[in-house]
Amino acid sequence: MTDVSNKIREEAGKLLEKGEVDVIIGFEKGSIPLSATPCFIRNEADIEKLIWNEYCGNNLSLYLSKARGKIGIIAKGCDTRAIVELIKEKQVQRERIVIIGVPCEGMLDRKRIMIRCQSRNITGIEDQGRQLLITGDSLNVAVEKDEFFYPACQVCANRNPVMCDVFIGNTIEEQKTDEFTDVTDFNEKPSEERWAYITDEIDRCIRCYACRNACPLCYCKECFVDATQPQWVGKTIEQSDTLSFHIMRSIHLAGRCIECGACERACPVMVDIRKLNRKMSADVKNMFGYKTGLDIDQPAPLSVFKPDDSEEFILDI
Amino acid sequence: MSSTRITGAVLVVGGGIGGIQSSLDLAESGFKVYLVEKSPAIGGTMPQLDKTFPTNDCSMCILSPKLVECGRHLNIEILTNAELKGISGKPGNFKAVIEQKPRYVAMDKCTGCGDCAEKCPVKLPDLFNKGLSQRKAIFRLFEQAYPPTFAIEKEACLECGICARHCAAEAIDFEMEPNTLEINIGSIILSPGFEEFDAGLIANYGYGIFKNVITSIEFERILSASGPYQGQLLRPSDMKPPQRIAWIQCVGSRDIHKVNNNYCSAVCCTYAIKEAVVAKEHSSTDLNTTIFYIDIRTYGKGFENYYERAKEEHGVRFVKSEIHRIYRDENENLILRFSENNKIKEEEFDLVVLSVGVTQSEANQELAKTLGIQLNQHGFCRVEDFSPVSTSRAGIFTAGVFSEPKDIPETVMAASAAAGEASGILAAARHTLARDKEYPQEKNIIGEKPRIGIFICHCGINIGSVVDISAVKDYAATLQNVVFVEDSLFTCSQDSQQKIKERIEEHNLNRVVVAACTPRTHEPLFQETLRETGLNKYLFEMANIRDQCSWVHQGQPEKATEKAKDLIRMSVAKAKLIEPLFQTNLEVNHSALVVGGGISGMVSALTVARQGFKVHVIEKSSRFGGIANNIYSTIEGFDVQVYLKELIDEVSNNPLIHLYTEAEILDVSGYVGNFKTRLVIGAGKEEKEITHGVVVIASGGDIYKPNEYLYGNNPNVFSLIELEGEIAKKNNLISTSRNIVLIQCIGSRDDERSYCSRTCCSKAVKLSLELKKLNPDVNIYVLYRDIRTYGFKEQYYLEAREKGVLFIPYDVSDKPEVEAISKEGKDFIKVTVNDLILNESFSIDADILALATAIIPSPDSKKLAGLFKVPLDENGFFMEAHIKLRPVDFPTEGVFVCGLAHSPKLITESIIQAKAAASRACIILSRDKIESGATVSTINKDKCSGCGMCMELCPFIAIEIDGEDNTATVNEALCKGCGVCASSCRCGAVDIMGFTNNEIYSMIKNGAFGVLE
Amino acid sequence: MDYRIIKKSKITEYLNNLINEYVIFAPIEKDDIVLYDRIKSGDEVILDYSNSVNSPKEAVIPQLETLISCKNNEDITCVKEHLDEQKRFLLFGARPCDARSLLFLDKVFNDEKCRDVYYMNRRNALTIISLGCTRPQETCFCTTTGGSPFSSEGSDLLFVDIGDDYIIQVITEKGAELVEKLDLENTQNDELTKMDIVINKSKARIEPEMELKILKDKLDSSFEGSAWEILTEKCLSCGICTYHCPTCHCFDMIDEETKGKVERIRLWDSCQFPHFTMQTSGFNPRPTYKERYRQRIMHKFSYCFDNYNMAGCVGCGRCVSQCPVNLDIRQVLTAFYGKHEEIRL
Amino acid sequence: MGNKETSWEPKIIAFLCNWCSYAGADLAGVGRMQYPANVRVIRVPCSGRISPFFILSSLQNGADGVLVSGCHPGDCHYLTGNYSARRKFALLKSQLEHIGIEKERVQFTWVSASEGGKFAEVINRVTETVKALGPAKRLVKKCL
Repeated sequence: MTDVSNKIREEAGKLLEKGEVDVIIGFEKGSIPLSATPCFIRNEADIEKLIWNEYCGNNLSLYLSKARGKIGIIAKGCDTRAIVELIKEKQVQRERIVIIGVPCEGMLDRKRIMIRCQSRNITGIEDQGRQLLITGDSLNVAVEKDEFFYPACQVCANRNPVMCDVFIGNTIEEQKTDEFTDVTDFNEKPSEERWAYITDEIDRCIRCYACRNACPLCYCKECFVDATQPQWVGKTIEQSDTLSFHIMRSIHLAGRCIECGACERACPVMVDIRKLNRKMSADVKNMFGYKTGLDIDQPAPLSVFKPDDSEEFILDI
Repeated sequence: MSSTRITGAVLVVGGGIGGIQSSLDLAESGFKVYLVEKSPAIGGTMPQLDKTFPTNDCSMCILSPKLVECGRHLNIEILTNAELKGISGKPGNFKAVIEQKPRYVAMDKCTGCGDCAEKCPVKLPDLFNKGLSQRKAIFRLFEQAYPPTFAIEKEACLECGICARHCAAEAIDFEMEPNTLEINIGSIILSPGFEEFDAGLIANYGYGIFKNVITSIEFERILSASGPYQGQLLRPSDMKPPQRIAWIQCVGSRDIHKVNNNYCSAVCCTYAIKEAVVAKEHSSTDLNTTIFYIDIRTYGKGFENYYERAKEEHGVRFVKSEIHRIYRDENENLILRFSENNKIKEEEFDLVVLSVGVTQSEANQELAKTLGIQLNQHGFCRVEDFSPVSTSRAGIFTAGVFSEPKDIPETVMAASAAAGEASGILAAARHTLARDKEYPQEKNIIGEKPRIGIFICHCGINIGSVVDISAVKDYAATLQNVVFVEDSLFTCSQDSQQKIKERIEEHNLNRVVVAACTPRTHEPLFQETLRETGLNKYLFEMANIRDQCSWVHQGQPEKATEKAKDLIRMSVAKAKLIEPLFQTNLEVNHSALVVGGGISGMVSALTVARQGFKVHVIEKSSRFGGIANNIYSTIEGFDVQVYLKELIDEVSNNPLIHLYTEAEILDVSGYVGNFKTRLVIGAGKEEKEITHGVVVIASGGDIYKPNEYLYGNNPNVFSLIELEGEIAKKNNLISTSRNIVLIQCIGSRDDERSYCSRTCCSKAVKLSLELKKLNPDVNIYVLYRDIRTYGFKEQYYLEAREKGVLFIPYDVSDKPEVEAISKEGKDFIKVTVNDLILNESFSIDADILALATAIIPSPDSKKLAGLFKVPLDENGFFMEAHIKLRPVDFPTEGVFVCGLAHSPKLITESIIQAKAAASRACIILSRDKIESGATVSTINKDKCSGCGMCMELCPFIAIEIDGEDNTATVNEALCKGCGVCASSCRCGAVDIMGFTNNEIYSMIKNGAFGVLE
Repeated sequence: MDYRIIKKSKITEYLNNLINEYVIFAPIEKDDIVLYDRIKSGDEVILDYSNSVNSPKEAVIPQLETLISCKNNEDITCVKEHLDEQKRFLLFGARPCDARSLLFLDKVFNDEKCRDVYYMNRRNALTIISLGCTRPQETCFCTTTGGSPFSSEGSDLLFVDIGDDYIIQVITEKGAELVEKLDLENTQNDELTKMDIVINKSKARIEPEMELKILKDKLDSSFEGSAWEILTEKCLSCGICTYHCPTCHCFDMIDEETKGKVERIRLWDSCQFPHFTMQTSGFNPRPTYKERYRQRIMHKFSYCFDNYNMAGCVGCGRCVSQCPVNLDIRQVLTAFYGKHEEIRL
Repeated sequence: MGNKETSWEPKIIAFLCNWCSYAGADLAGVGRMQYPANVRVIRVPCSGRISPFFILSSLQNGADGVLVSGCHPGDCHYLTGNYSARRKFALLKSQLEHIGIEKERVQFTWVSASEGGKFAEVINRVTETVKALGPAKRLVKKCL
């Protein structure tokens, strides 16, 4: 990790020095244990702030459409997939960004580790490779990393950047986890059970919109949920409204969601938002043979059609 | 010629698709049109068809908007039940006498409700359904007929008066008299259509005696959802679903033995395939469908694929065998005897469909006599190869099947071409007789609180007898913003319209809701009324409480009443939100750009120039003429080179035509009415910018260069087109040859190019005849898969066989093989072929081998498609907007296509299409301004994030992403208002005027719950 | 002060005794996370927790509340109270910071000039039992904002964990009433000593980071500074910090029509949302993240002093621990306070 | 209430494209084909105009069923509107089913201008299945 951090600093420094970019978007150390936080480096003097570790979960591509000037961005596999989609959707100009790609073996889920630590004060973290030894206030636990990678990371099939200008580290082996068995398993449950699960999750939602705002592909100037003419979805936290928001968001992300899991990471009440998005990803793959964020030249599945697309769902009389 | 001496009106005879197309084209380009139709409604044959090949489009669905458009056109006067009885005068100034039989139903009163027919006691065979069902003496030809009014068949009518008593609109008038009209016109277009061959003439088939032997058109009616059996596949004898259906091809066509018809009817092969495929779709079991044929002639665009799919995917069986007689058993099943794989077989079928050909009726021949125009030997209107829509009498043109058997798109093309020819001679009188209606100044109601008036129609007893109108009225009055509610017996009647106008004034209404029948037929009428009061016509909304309520819930009056209330509440909810909409006017540049200087391009250019517009023709090579430079005669014997020279001279000397050779397009910008094209011209690469209003793409095609059959490696192997050149050059080799072999379908109908190149069979026949003429002793072998000499070209095939040309069928899986050999110091090409009929292999030592090489898309097509934003089909030819009804248009307005760029075709066909494309283009050029639609897409730039989804999905390429602020912009001139953009915009930035999200949302909110809850 | 003692093992039983009389809000564990919620039984409650994800403000200002309703042409009904009027409210197990937050909310909703009846109905019926913090978290900064881990401000009763028992400090009349009702034992001296040790140990762990009055001055003078832009660059403009903040109380009012019935609904809103200040004309005085985040800080640490003479923050640390991008309010404040390195453009 | 239960009639919102399905519905009327009175039709230019919002909103606002009908593939008046709509519909239907909305509540079909009989049959079938499901409970907005 230190190697990677150093290499990032080196490359970022070069880019800034040569004036190839105006800003580097990367991570710096977080203010609380088990965290890293996005940072924007404009001066070479600040380069040392840049770090790389297993808490760099945020999808930084989110900041691309907002930031001005030429941008250097530290990007994981999922982040680069988001960049591919953003370029395709004309939100980011390829020539305006320099992608510093970093392979990623998964990011650790701070919230779940904190739960494991009963949210106690942490005074020491010892990284033992596969394990974290965490000590603190009446606290002494060993955390198996494998169990605490984010759910999205556990099924990630693009741990290496799909597109980059500078590659840092070594290519790592990809996981063979692209089968959507989670979706299939869920679909096999009876409808009542699915409804119960989804509503149980959704009922926790407080509509803080962190999921939307953390999503790199949710860049609309005005989200449908904020619109009033018409107000398709009510603003209340009544189940119907909340659920409609999440359904529509998943529909809007269909064929665009790059499965980074930013939505779920941002959610303060840990709603299983990906349950909806994964379904769309599975459908888009199965119905239209499309996987997001891999190829700038491949048209989005909902912007094209084939005359012989599946008609299975059409009522046939 | 001064314009006062030319009459700016055209008479179109025949209200089929051809007549409709001619009428619309002419009326749209500023001429008055009289459309004379002998039956009570326009539509012709298309309404009788179930589906259309090769896309299986619903025939009625695609026709119906044209019927309405034609019916409502201010400058088209439809004369039904009418016949042309005589003409006098000369081109530009004819006088026509028309006899109109009475309808006995007043068209201005009849509302089309159908009460009369329900009560009429007289039943007679419904000829529209070919007698497979019955109708009444007072009738409407078919449900979607235009005019939608009823008519009485006087011969069958008892004059009992029951209908008159039940007609609440008092439209029935037994006293009506025949009417003779005299009209002044400048030109005439004849598209009287055809008559199906009378299958009864072939006694061996038992048609008319065997109940289960039917004609193809009868079968169409059986398949049709609105047909006699409501679309159920049943056979007439026992009304049971057939399991085995046979089609017999060439009934009345290609037959000089049983009947004297030596032409091919051109459409029957493909329609039989269509019927077999559709029948299979209709059948719940695995239907056995067998087509007995001589040659399968699927030569049209997309047809060969269709044929292959029918065989491979749908399992339609094809048997190459003539059927001489049909036998019937006691169960009314039918037994056919035929040969398959060289064995004589007998097979039983439940139903036999006779693929009847097209012929010309006595009436049509009579018409020709009346007008003094010549017919050809087949009884069809005589036309010549290079003037294929002109009759023998100047000023009279023809379209459709009157001149040769044709399918729908060919008919439509010919119709547009004929319209173009008529416009050409009447150009000086354009806009002299066509009218524009004047309306009062529109009131500005923006910002006003909605004041909604509701008019509820009883439609005689059609609505009132089911829906409790007074309850609905009371309810409607309670709705917010409703200031006035009134009911009337017929809201659509003349006096009701007057009343609506008065109410609008009295109550200062600024929105009108009519609860009556369907907006599809009546919205324009009410909108017109609104306009006459100075209200914007879009401040109107309709609740369909008849077609979709009272008529379909007759036994449930309470529920129907409840539904009517809901529908009105929904309409009012929308009406509250609707705003006036405006059309934008765009200036039109009155010149055309023609891409391609072959025959198609030059004919297009001339047609445009004859109508008085400037044309720029760009040709990439240094010479005009295109592929035709290598063609010497047509199969009919007309000299192509002479024609070509005349054409080039005419084009070169026309002051309105500007020619550019060695020209290449750099880029194209703009849209319909206002294109800008940058070129580099000539060897000097001079840059030039052309502004133009329309584009005709006539970029031609190319000839396939085979890698097979020693082509290019042996001096005695030619393509057909090269052979034609050698004949013209009088090459010694030709006159000294003893054996000449022609192999058909080289590079066509194979895995790489699945289409048929259409022209090669005719060319092979033509060349064979020429070779035989040069040397009657030469042996000519034509190795073929199907001989596709469709239409009148069939007679030359017959002639070639009579002259001893040997036609040897081969199977595509067992292609002929060739080998260069030397015998006795002479070089030969040894051709070995397995004759499919004799099932034996033999070899020919040929002096000359000629290959019927495919016609392939021009290599420039792809670039042009990108420049003009128009699509190519899977084979690389340009893809028209609609394969049936818009054969020269593109989805992108203002761009047209013709000739080989569109698909392989003969010169005559290219000429028709070129004239058609030019004629369609002139509709735009004839206007000073283009009115864009009002119900178009609109972008809220504040919300748009410029992702481009709408742009990618727009079928009309009407949306672009503005580079500067990365937001979408709609070109209203191109937008058709489908709404694909609006439904796909995640940001909610796109909306469709007249169908806004807000309007639909409020309808949903008001429709999702009921009054009684 | 009156002190009582209660065995930890008895808590469930006591709560169950109260459940018919009170609507009880308490920390419970739901799908792994700790939330304040209405309980149905005493055994749902967990007391060994650091702090809940949400704040207990929902007991007095529910996220969604119908104010008035009417149907078709009927008269308007004023819906003042949704819960059974017989019942009283009990907030059990709140942290002292959260208890203190209610004093702040009172200033907003119990203003003489404009008293919110919906709020007051609940507030008057509410008894607060808080639970002192023996183990403050690294995100806690209550001492900076004027509180402490064992502050009794705002509580009716304060529980202090001394091992197997809780010492109960009886703070108010309401508290005393409840203590009487439960008939709790008095404390021994050694138990009180134990309590003092616990309290002091805990207090030592959170040192105040700055002087709020000085902070206010510094903030007031930096309103236009470019620092805001830099500090908020990573902000997502989501509503987590405000929705889970115990003192954030902004709301929106909307009229909802469902099947012909119209309701006026009050629901939480967040100053972080772009539409919060969007005007009908389309003009938005706080168009970007910068202005919105600045508003949040200025409101809590400057305007609240002007209006209520107290900070609009109790230092619970929820916004720190839950922020998806780790935008730490403490770092922002210290940046302005001047302790941090200069903010660089 | 009990009395109402037995006489309960579902409310179905139907979105019909102007050129085919709306015309098909009219044709069913011309042919006096009888079908249940549960459907409230909203006319749209093309099935391509139908946003997933329309469907979701219908369910939220209390429709017990939603029917969407357009031109048969290939027949679209706007050339390709129904093709692009088809992909959207496939995903929406699949998602609704996934989260546990009864799949029969939202139906998609193609009805041409000449298929009056099919339109009537579609309405019969949809009304019947929705009736069998009972009143919609999931996703319906409740009065607070």
